[in-house]
Amino acid sequence: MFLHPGIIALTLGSVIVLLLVFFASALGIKIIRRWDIKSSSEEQLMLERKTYLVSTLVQYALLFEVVSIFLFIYTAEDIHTLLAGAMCATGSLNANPFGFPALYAKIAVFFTAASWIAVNHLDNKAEDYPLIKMKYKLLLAALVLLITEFILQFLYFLKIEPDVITSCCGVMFSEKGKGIASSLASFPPLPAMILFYSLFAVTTATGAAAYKQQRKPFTYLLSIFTFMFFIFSIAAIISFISLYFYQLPTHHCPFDILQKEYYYIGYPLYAFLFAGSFLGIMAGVVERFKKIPSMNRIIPAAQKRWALYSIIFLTIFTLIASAPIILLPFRLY
Amino acid sequence: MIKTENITKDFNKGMRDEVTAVKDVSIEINKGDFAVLKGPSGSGKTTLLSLIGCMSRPTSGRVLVENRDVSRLPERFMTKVRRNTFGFIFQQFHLIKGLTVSDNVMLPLYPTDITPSELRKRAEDILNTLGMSDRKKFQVQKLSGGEQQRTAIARALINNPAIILADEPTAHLDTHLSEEFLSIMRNLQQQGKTIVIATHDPLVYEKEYVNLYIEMRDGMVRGAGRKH
Amino acid sequence: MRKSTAFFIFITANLAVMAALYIHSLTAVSKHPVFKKEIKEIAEKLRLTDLVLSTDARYTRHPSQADLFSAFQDFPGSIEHFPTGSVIPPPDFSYMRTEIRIYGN
Amino acid sequence: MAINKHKNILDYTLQSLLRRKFKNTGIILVFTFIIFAVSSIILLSYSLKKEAGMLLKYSPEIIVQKILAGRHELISTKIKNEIMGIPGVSKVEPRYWGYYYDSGVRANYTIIGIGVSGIENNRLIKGRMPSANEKNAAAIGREIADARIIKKDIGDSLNLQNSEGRWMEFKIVGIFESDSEILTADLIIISESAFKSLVGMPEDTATDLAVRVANETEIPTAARKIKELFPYSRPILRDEVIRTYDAVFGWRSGLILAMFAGALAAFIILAWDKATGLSAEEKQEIGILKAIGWETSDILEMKFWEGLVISLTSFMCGLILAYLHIFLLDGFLFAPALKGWSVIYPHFNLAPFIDFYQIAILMAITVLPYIASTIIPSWKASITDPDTVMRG
Repeated sequence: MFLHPGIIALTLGSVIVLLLVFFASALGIKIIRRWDIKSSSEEQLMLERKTYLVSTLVQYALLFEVVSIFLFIYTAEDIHTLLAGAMCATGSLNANPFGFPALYAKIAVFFTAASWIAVNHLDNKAEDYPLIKMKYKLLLAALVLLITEFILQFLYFLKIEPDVITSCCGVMFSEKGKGIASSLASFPPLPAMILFYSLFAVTTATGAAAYKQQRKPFTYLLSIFTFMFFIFSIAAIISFISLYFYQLPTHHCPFDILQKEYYYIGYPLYAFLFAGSFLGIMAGVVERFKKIPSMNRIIPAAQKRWALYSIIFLTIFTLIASAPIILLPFRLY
Repeated sequence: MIKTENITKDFNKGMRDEVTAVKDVSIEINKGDFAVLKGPSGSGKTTLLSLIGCMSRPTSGRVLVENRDVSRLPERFMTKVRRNTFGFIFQQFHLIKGLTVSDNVMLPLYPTDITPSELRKRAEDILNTLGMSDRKKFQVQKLSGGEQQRTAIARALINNPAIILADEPTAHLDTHLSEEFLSIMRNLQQQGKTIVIATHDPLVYEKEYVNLYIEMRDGMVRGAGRKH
Repeated sequence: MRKSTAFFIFITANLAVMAALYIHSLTAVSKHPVFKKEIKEIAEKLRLTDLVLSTDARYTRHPSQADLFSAFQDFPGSIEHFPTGSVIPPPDFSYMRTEIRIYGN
Repeated sequence: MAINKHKNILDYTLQSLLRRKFKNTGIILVFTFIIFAVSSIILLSYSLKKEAGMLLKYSPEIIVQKILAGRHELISTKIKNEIMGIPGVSKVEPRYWGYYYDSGVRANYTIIGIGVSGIENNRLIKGRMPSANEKNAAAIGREIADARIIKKDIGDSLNLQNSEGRWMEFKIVGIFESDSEILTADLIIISESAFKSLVGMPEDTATDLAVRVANETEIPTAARKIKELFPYSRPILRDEVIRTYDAVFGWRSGLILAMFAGALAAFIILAWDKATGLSAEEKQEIGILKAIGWETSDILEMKFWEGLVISLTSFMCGLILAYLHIFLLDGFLFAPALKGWSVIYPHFNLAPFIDFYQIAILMAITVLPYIASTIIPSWKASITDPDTVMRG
């Protein structure tokens, strides 16, 4: 591993977050074992107060995770000059088998921490804290993910060897290559476009339905469709959206749009996609908590809000993604 | 209005220095009452006051505020009840030094979503009725004892509480100021507020408008009586 | 004025200064000699491979050309004494065993 | 969104920070200094790295050195044709260069012998380059011109001692302008033949060979071919040159950062101590707030604002100062450590390359540890029992 400022920053940040969440989880285990809302003992009072600490810790950890995903990609971007054959982040992440898994783990941690905060937010509104035990089990799951992420990231930086020639986006996302990335890249743009926009239409329609009526089929459908939309959007970015941003018929890299040359357009693009998908998915996930008596008014209100923000964010995402298709001169057909 | 059912409060439970501050207390205070908790120091008055005022939770028993059981509420919600229902006046005034009178008065409502202009207006109105309007830009540590107390009263009134709780309010005041304090309280009672004062000052509990006496000793209620 | 407003103004002012510096950086970078075609010509025609950062020793004047893999720069027993030597990194051996390993595909 | 609530709490936080002016200004000053120092290092090394990358893009694709017993040796120019035969190679040119120690000013110069230079009318050269046949003309770097006791100018002469001890006189025909100093500060350019006779270089040899390869992707293959044909050779790729510089500055800034980590750690301990060691007065204040209707999360929010105000103020001030220091005042405090020490000391204006990545890194290594260190103490303060003020 080398003393690169970005690597120092990421490793230091991860260690700090890991320590914080580790501490929070230790408190969480105690809460899972000893929590009794009906008790008025001093111990219960202390546990109650510890929940504040845990939620603060997790909130800070999430904040760092958001920054860390982008910092990680950017660091990969920055070290490509040190690696033979790497032309951008893809190449750097390909430099050893830990690069991409580390990125996926980061995304998983982000979603887990965000859903923890969403559940916590709901739980804090009900006077009997009905979700508390479930919440702290989720925290333990987040800890496991976080440890995985830390190890993968650490191994990735540790095992980077400058003399190993890596394959870059030109190879990985080429239409002739093998593997998932290449098959996505070689997916013909026109059907992909039709699929993408129709999926967007269906998702926003169910979103609007869930906004109007927070009932079972709608919220569940919203969940399923936003999830599908999320996966398919990533595929669409590789398949055709990137082509329009780069104005090149063969450049499929999903990371280059984060660069200065493309006015950092990738950041808002991914931010809206992640936020919109997350809220849409959560709207369905919390459906099952409706059964809890103290939650039956809180959940629909939250679902309504989330469904609304989900459609708004996903619409903004789609607008950003469509802008170059409409506005720029480049044409695939 | 406020009802306690067999409430007990232990401190340091299970440890060697375990203390039972309040034991098996059942009282009832009605709307519009001018109640006095009397008893020597160490009799559990202050603890009872903090239990009634949702500052702490009883070890056992129930506290009902406006027919709502608050004794098992998590802190987050207790605070809400406390902020909406009670105004507190402390023995030591407990004003924050370095802040002006009006800042001190506005403090309880900072964490609510109130606009500063509205908050300022409310504070000025209250300070006006207490005859403190010319002091509002003063820093509190520069005020006299009586003025500090009136600032503390104003602070207790800022959230327009239904119940005012005061802990030994006259302990640091001379007779004249004590009378003045009581007349302010009497006024508030006449406006429909409920007043609860913990004290062992005869000047307070001998007032004719006090209609509920609760006498405490060793954490237990020794006697309670209602006039009128 | 509310203190929070004052604080936001302070932060905005700072951000404005930072934005101004950013603009300064953009213009200064674009005007910088590094982007002039003449300096490119010098680098290209004189076939230069290193920057003049410190001229105290061969391996600090031309780090990319120096035989950093040899144990002693000048003669066996010479003790490292150039201050720059302490901040020049260990050698890059990459060219010595260039094997092609590709992960991913 | 309860915007007023948050602004109210921020108002109170600022008030309470102002009431402890002395202590809080002290913390902000120390933190600002640390951020200033760390940012200066990062900005400086990033900018140098970028400049190196920009400039060295134009250096030859491959340099072929001869290695003898592990040391750099003169290479035979006879192998030129064989290298030309390698597919992809478009040109092979010998380079003649070396060092000259000037005992007068105790400095090392870099001497380059050139054939037909191909540089015409370059605005960065005052005067001209020596032509291929001129025996006694030289173009010199600005710092050499300035290093002599009597400042050299065009038309002056420069005396160099050759390998046999005889003095050779060169007429200065060109001086590099200061804008090019990062490449040319210590250069003496003379003609190829003058170089050979000055250093006494045998016929048919050169310092090394510059190999041009037109197609980017064929560079590694060509280099491997050269290594196969001439096992004693050491081909240096242009990518490697650039990577060397990346690593040099990455390593140096990392090293200095590691040194500053100590200062940062000390500060974090200070922050922790400040946050845990609440004064009795502050503790009572929090008790009062809780008694009059503030909730635990409100106190936490207040503490969050406190951390944000301190770290954001310090961060922005530190960053702005660092920018001014590095790019407008030429980094006078730290440049020696990053640029190196020497007699010939290039003066050049850095190109102020900055981007958001640098700022994000800076935040991650300064603000993040600070905030993290205050979470637990803040929470400890926030759970003060509201009725302590009654019992107190």
